[in-house]
Amino acid sequence: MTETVTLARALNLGLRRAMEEDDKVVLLGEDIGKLGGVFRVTDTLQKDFGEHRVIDTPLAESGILGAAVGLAMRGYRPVVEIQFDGFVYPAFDQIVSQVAKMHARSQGDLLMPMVIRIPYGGGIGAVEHHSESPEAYFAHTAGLRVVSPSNPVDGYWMVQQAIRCNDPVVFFEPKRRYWEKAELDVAATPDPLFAGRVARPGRDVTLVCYGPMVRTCLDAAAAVAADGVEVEVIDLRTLSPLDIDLVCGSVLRTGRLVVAHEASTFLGMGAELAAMVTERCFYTLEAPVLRVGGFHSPYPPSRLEEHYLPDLDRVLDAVDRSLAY
Amino acid sequence: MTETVTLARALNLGLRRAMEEDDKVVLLGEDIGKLGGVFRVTDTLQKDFGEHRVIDTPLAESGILGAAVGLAMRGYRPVVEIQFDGFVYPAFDQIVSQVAKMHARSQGDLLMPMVIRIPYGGGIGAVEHHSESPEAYFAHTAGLRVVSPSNPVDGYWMVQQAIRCNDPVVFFEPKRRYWEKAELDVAATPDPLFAGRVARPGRDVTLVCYGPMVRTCLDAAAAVAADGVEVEVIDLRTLSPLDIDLVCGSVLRTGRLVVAHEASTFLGMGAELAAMVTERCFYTLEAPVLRVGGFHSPYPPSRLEEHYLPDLDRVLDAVDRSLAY
Amino acid sequence: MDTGTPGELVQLLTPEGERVEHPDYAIDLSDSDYRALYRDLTLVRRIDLEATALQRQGELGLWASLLGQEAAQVGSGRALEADDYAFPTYREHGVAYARGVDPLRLLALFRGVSNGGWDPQEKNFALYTIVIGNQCLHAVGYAMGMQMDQARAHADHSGAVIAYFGDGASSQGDVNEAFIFAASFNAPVVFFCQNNQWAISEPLEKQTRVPLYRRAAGFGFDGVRVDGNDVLAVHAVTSKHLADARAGGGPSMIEAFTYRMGAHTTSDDPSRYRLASDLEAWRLKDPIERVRSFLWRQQLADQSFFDEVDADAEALAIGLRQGCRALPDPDPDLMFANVYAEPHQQVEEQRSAFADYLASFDASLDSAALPGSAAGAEVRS
Amino acid sequence: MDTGTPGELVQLLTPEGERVEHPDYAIDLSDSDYRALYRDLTLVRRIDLEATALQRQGELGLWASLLGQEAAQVGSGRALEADDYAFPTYREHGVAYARGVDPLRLLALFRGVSNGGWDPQEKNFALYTIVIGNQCLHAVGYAMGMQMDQARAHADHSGAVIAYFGDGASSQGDVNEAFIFAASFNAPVVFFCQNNQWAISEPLEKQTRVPLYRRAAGFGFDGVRVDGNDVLAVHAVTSKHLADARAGGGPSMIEAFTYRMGAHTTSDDPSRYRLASDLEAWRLKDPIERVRSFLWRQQLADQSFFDEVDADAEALAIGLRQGCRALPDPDPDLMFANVYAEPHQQVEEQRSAFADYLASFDASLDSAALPGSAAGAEVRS
Ligand SMILES: Cc1ncc(C[n+]2csc(CCOP(=O)(O)OP(=O)(O)O)c2C)c(N)n1
Ligand SMILES: Cc1ncc(C[n+]2csc(CCOP(=O)(O)OP(=O)(O)O)c2C)c(N)n1
Ligand SMILES: [Mg+2]
Ligand SMILES: [Mg+2]
Repeated sequence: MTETVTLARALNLGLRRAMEEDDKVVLLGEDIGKLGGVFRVTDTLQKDFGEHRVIDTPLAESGILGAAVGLAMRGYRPVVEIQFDGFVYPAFDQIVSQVAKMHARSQGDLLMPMVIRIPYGGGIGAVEHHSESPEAYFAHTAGLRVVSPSNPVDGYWMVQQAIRCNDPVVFFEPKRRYWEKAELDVAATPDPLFAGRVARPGRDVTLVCYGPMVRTCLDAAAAVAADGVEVEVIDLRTLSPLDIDLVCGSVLRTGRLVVAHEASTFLGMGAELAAMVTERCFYTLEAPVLRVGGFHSPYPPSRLEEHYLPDLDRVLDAVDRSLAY
Repeated sequence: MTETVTLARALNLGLRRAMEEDDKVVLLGEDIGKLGGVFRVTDTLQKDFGEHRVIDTPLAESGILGAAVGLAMRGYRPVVEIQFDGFVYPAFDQIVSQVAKMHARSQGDLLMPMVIRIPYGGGIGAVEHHSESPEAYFAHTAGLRVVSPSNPVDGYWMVQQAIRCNDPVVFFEPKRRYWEKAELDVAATPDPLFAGRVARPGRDVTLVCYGPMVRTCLDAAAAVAADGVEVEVIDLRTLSPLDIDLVCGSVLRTGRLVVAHEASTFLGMGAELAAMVTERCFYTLEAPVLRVGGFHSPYPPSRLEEHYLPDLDRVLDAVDRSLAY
Repeated sequence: MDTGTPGELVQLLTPEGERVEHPDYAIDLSDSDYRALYRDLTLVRRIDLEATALQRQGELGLWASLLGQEAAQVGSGRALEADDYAFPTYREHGVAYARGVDPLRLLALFRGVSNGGWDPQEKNFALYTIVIGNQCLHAVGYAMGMQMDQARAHADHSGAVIAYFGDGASSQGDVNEAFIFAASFNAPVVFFCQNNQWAISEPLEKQTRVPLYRRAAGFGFDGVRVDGNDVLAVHAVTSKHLADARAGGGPSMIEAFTYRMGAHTTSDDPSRYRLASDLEAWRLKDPIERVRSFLWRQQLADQSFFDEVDADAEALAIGLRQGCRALPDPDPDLMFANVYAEPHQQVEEQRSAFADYLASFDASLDSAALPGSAAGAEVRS
Repeated sequence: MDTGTPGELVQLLTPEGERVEHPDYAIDLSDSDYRALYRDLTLVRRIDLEATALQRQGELGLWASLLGQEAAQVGSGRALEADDYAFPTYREHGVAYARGVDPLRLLALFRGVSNGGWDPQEKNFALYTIVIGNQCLHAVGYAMGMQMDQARAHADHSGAVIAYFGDGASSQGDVNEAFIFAASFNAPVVFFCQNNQWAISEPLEKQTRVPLYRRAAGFGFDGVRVDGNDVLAVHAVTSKHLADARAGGGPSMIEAFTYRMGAHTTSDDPSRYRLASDLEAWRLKDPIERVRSFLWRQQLADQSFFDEVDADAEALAIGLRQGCRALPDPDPDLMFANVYAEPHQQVEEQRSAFADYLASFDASLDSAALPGSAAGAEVRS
């Protein structure tokens, strides 16, 4: 019943199942057909579902998103692949002005059941524009939902749930985790899409993360466990909506919160979490919410990315600082 | 020496002076020539400086910003007008991928001394896409500077300072304040561009705001002064960089902070301020940082905007809640 | 600038109301069809004038007048079949009318009581799109969907889509990407450009130095320029191109050469950028007058017909006026109601917090203390 | 799909190395010019091969090979004058070479030691642009600036700009907006499209169903298709269009019809989407072979010349290899150094905090505890 799969493969299997279950699901993107996408997430799907359901488009992201809006109006459920994080910006206008607003402006008459898949984050030694973490732009945008799986099992289920969701979902795939493996049981019952999860329980400090940073944070928690420090790691899974009750529930027990993400901390998800949690747990917090994240600088050339990306040491540095309060 | 001017007129005078002082300053935008812009901020400038310095462009925002990048490389200082906040998104790619990164990726060889003027915010009864507050998108973007004047005097000076700045500056003009008046002394010495200002001193609670909300917050502070509540109003003026020392200095005195802006609070400037200030003033804060702002919804039809926009009552509600801790 | 030659312009009815023939485009309309078009044109103009008046009276925040473009809109709108779908800009009141959208619904957006106003799926007429160019891509996507449906149903025909845009819009990346997608997928879409010579204050030559319809050839499909003030020509040309699209002929582009007789919107002041006298030449090409002359000349209508149409127009205007004034302000809860189709925790929290906040005013002793009112502020302190 | 006719293709040197004439484009090159072009082509190919090898050896993270496109790049690059400015994509190594940019600098981006690599203003060669299409607008803006400078100086000539882009890029909004701006301002820019028939895995017909050069006419300027594997034709055509642009003739477009002989980049696996046999026809059109034949036939060069060029190529490759291996990793402080030209409080705070953080490791007893190293993590706990 279970199979060992990489995240890329899990997403592929999830897409396949979603396409089997609903023939209104169509995939659009650059190089997603014969090539199967530059990360092979759509591998074999065009062969099996045909060119009308796995559509290689002209090289224009605004065009892809705009066409997806029209397809959604015609009753399809478009799943769009943006080749890399840095190439979503040409489509920003269509996403922010049209995709996000269509349901509201039509007073509920139109649905935009669309998934925008974006491989994101750094750590793969790529050239510029291939390692960005633009999630805050989308989470700040009302009308969009934003989620990010951190592991193959979540990848498999979340992509299907996102496709079934009647709202547009920006689906951030942690590209440096595409090749990580896990056991997948396709007969299991998945967690709900718009909920976070305690990835590792602990009593001393809450460590919130998502996507590519979950592995790093779990490693960090494991590293300090021997010292007797119990870090509770929360995998957010969903950034909009934000499962703030889960986070606050944890913080009410630990009294401390560290948030880690690759994106620049300045106006990043950590800022919102700090603001919300501090408001809700003001008398419980024994330390200010500390943030570990990217610097306020463009993603550096890859030979510097190990410095830019929050690693185990930087996460633990923040954990230490939190505990020192 | 002094003249009573509206914000729109002050900006016009500021642009004029910048153009007189440096003939590399060129203006680009839609309808900025004969029409003088839909808000008349560039009124008479084309007549006086010619079509080569005040350039009506084809209707394409990415085109405008992309061309401005090339002009900057050629040694010009382009000042771009985006007609309304909601129309900057087609240019988002050029701004985020090119304008913001050019200096860094050229390792300092290229300058991008560009000003992107954007009338923003609501309150003028406009149709959709004409009342947005997209400042967080830009403030989150490393490589951009983001400022917003709240009054005619700042408008006059800040636009000139922004033009002189060697970095790209996104210049948010509070459109519902375009017609507010003040005395302008063009011989005065302006405050530095990248600094906030205490707009009204007070001891009990710090109220941080910028752009269109400054007037509202000053009114709110005046309204409760009779009750003996002293609100210190800080006009941020600059969102990136953020004059955090000014804010923290105030909070260290008041122990309380409320942040108000029109933009959605979810991942808005208030989130960053809450996170930063809580980290720096953890033992001083007597209440969590409270945020008043737009809801997590698209800007509503104008007949509802008075509910959407944080008004004096909603600001004071937050002030009360802060004081109640 | 190459402004094109008269020979490039498809015309079937001269400004003087004379029927002329064109080798490529014929019309097949009955006498009552001709009268119906005249009626449409007149009613549409009346709706537009009424809306402008309502804006002046403060009932609307804004209005974008179609004055001068009635033929382009009625001619193309009436060429659509029920299964076709139209994607308008913000000025296609005549197309909306032709699609059967209640004109009152059009006012909702401009009055500020809605960001939409009608159910797009009901009459296959999309919401107005204000961000220039965006809708052209939606149109192509929709057309791709029609094509997929057709393939799945093994049908030999599909519906067709019409995408409206302006001369200014032709400069937007989205519009050009729409051309590319349409050509690449051979989508059943007609790009209908109303070249009214102005994009707010910018004259056509800022956007192009050759006639816009020629853009099509470079993208691999047909383009044609039609006299946009000639409802017969517009109808004939649009009908043919839609039929081609439905039959699998792929995309094409129509440039309706017309003129924006009024201001860009009620907020605009054209005296700053164009001479009133520029309008003279175009006044002689009025889209309604020529049909009237034609009907007279050909004795297809008599005075009683014209009187009746005028009376209908007046009645429509009165209904519109009354309906507009009665349009209620939306409930504040609308801000939260349709942000998402499924519940979203942050929205729901804000929604209930705001409801509580509003309720706190109701509960207060002084019921004048309503949020948003200056009175409220004073009472409060 | 209309793939165009042979007559539409400007060619001056056949694949067999035979000189042919073209009514519109002549060449005016000396014998040593011919030899120099051969040398350029050979050296550029050698640079490219060496970079591919360096990537395989792990010295580069990625390489985008120009294999097959040498003539398009050398021919156009050598047509540029010193005052002209070139805006490349990420594949214009041959143009970079022609501009005098040290090939080693090109490797910096692909090795991951810089997001740039050279000072664009030094050789009037902009940084590589990875976001498809963006650079075409920069090119137009730069050309507008040249035009303004010219007007201010009352000069009768300006420099010209060349904007490189691919067949895939022709679908991007930015590229089409660049056409529009260039036409609107009559900017001195030559749009140079290297149609190598592929955008990663997508064949040309995904992007267009007519020859790309025809796109130009619809925007109001000239377009021409040239045999992109014919260095003489490319040189002649580009020289003429650049000269026109400098003299005030405005924009034009050149489609260099060529073929991407290698993978899209070293990360790509073309076997997934095209047959190896597809390359056969294009191998016969090799851009270098035909010049070699021509030089032989015309007795413009002898074996010693070819040997010498090969030796030069080899020496260049060796230098490149050594230089690449010696390229140092940048200092972490580079992350903060050029985010802004003037100090920015948040960056400065992060900069010093990070310096302190790094220093804390130096100060620690165990010097193996370096951040980013797994060892550091273990030692730490
Ligand atoms: C992306 C974008 N930029 C700017 C505007 C502001 N704007 C509204 S209408 C208009 C001119 C449109 O001209 P055209 O396409 O010719 O249509 P017309 O108004 O003449 O019908 C402009 C610039 C906008 N709505 N959207
Ligand atoms: C905006 C954007 N979208 C997607 C990509 C990913 N990508 C890199 S190269 C490429 C194909 C480009 O094809 P073409 O323009 O023909 O140039 P070529 O690579 O053939 O030289 C794509 C899709 C990108 N770099 N930028
Ligand atoms: Mg127009
Ligand atoms: Mg290509």
